[in-house]
Amino acid sequence: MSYVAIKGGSDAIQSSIRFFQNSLRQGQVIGDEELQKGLIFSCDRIMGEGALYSETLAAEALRRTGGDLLEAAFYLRAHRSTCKRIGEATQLSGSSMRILRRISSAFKDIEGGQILGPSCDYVIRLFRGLVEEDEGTSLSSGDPVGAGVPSAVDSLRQRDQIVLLENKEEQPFDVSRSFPLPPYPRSALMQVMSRGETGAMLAFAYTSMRGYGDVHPTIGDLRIGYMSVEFIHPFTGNKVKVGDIRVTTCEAIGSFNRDPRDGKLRLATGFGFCLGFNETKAISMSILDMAMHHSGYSVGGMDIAANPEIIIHHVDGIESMGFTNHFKLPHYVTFQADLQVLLKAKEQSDE
Amino acid sequence: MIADMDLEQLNRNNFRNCLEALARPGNVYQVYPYNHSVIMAMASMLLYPEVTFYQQTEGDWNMIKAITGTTEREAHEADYLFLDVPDKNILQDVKSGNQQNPEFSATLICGCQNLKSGTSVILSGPGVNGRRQTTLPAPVDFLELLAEKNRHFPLGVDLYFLSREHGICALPRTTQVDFL
Amino acid sequence: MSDHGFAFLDGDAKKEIRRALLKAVALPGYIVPFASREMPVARGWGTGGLQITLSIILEQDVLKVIDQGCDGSVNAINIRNFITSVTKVMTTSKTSRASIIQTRHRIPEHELRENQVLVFQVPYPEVLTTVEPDTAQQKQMHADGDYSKLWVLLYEDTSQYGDSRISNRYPVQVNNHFVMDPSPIPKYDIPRMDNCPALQLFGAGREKRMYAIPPYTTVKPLKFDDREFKIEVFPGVCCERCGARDVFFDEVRLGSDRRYFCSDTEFCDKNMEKNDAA
Amino acid sequence: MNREELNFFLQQVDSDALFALVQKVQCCSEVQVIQQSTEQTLMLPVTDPVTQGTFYGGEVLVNSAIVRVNTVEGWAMVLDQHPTRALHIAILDGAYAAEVEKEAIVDLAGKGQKLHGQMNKDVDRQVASTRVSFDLM
Repeated sequence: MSYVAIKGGSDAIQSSIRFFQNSLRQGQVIGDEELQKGLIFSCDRIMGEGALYSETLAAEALRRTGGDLLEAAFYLRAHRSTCKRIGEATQLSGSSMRILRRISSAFKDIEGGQILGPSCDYVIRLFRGLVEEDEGTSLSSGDPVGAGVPSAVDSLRQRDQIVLLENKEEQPFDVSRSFPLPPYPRSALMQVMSRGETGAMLAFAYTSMRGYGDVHPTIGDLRIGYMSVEFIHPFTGNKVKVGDIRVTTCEAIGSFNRDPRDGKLRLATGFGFCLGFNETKAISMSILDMAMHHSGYSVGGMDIAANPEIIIHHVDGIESMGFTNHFKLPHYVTFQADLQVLLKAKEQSDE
Repeated sequence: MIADMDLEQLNRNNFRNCLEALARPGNVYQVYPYNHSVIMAMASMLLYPEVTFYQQTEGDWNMIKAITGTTEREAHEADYLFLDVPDKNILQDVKSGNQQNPEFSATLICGCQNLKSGTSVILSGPGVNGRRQTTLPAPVDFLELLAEKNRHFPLGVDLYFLSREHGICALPRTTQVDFL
Repeated sequence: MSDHGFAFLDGDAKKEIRRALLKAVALPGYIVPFASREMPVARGWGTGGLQITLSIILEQDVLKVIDQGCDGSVNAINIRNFITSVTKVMTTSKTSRASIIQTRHRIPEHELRENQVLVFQVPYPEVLTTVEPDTAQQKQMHADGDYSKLWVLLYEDTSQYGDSRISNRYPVQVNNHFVMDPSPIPKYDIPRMDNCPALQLFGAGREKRMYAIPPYTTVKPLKFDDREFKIEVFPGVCCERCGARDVFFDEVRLGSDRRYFCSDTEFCDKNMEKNDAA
Repeated sequence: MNREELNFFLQQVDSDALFALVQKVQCCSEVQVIQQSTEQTLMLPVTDPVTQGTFYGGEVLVNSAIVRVNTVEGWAMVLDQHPTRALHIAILDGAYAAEVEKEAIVDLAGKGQKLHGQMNKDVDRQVASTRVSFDLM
């Protein structure tokens, strides 16, 4: 009897996988280039949440999953486990970004300028045309932007108006090698969030914006662009550029509070970073960072977003998706036990 | 005068005047009639499927129901009440909201001959620059009952007077009415 | 041009918004829930203001749209373009010429007059949100006139910092009754709401709420009797462009260099014209 | 062009041109593969402006290879999954150091540099066109 069940199951599984793959067959002809360039934001979400930058694998994952972004990110996460980690690239910093888009909501004009870049912010979301487009608008030329534009928050920093939190870590924590215990190191939280699922981060950040917590952020500096990945040439000992990757960074500015260092009043800031172009995620991360690392300003309130315990365990999409879907696994045994308890209780209480 | 306008155009023009009237109690604005009736025009502008109404007036109410999809109700349940004359008995019955949801209250649209004669009053409150002397086309006892209904702000009813000469003037619940 | 009707929204959507608007005017400062529709711009980008404007606008209106006091800001341009594309109404940057002014975060410097409507875009309609996030509780507190949590916040800030830390969205009491959120305008603009000849309407699309201040209505900031309500001041600052003083300024920082310009760009332009004429 | 620039600019040229030059190098010198092209990841440390500390923002997939050209080691690391390209660039890196076909290598990398520059220029022009100009002065 049990033999039959296993065999039946394994046939069914094979057929199910084949059925799944067959149903995505039309997608297999979509080329890498089309996916990487035409579905850039899908690829970027996959790479960001998969915590692995590879456009080739992102495209392949999209094809294999029929565009299920979390499932695709899962492929990238899993692939990481098969690769040797050769080391660290040289430090990436926001100011070294070659900018495609850079805006600040804090100041009207800023050093380096407000650069709208490629953005859907001002698209009127209608299938039918509404706003008449200017005919033949040629691209006006302006001063090139390039790299080395300081963050718009730096001018506040120079005036000593920003809280600089103490850096308590000599080495950044790496959650992919060991998971931290509370109190969670800041770098671990930042790493978990930069790998976090966009929707989860957005939802938690939104609770804080909407009243469960009190972060009312101003976007100090939001930018998308390219950063150079560099490594040390093993035979010359000099820096070598490996390639350019797309990234998003966001610095949010919050309310002011007493700086623990000297008791002076300064503004709080939060930082967001993610692989690929994903402004929603970078903004959400900067808000969560601010909520967790600067004590609340409100009277009362239930600060979900300010609780590192909540954030560190609940923003990873690969984990939450996996667990949510695990409920599809057989729970015959546990449910049978539940029923037994119910029957017993009924006997007692329904007398 | 707007001639031959489509219904939505009629509604938006009438709404704007209605909004102005409510925002500036005592001021008279114009309403463009629908099917020769200003009451019908107000009904067409105000009613839609999610609200209810009561009426005690002449007019093709079946047509209004057909074009707006609105349900007719008893006076004490209705959101909008259309009356030929200010009627104290009906005013007595209408809902005036509750403390949490003061907007769950009735709005009365009362017909009248004109807006120039009637009870002399002084208006004050939001929308009135200081105090304003005017006349209201309703008897004193009606206005006294209205004041009673509006005594416990934010509870209360809002009211429009509509004249046969196509004039509209409003008394939101915030308006203080003193008799001369 | 589109095949959408005048002002984009369908007739019943407008009627629903108009119902809420009339209630809002009759209940100054009270936030009226309404069935906020999806607009083709994102939530949080002015969809509440947009729905109000589209529900009141007429062909003969003259529209002005500003963001942070500026007619030329990208968001203002985008919203203005959308409204004109669905209504074909005339637009202006001149405050005095506009019949409807949709705004985000500022009240124009030029004094408003009767027969003007100021439409505010509102992110947080509920003034109690910072102290009580639960909607049912908030409603009860408004019903009871219980603003004690706001007073506690004000008291704590005052005792610690000498004044409230609320920089914008400063709570105001309307018509001596409801306390409301004036939208994220600076404190500078708060006294200008009081007894204003124009009708002020507030729309929060994402939160599905709207509210209003009728003309000539008292609007007072929440404050202790023995404390002065302090608006933003810019001592010694004048606009680098038009020379104006004692208005609300935009600060522009380029490196360590700080410059100030009128936040209301039309007001600034008008001053320039005056300067030229003189 | 110095040796460190080869790695990036040679990634910009097409694989046929790269292969042709590699064959040329193999004709006249001894090429030995020390480490086949392998898939590896690099951690990406990111500067945290809030603390001036560092955190990891993810990893990047690279392919790297080590070769010996005559007696000189060559190495390359390319972005993403391109094993052959990594091997070829490693050979050219070694050849450059071993003074084999140096001129042709520099020439090819120069082409890559030009291609990359052209691409950047197009993008930069579009970016510059989205700068918001404030009529302030």
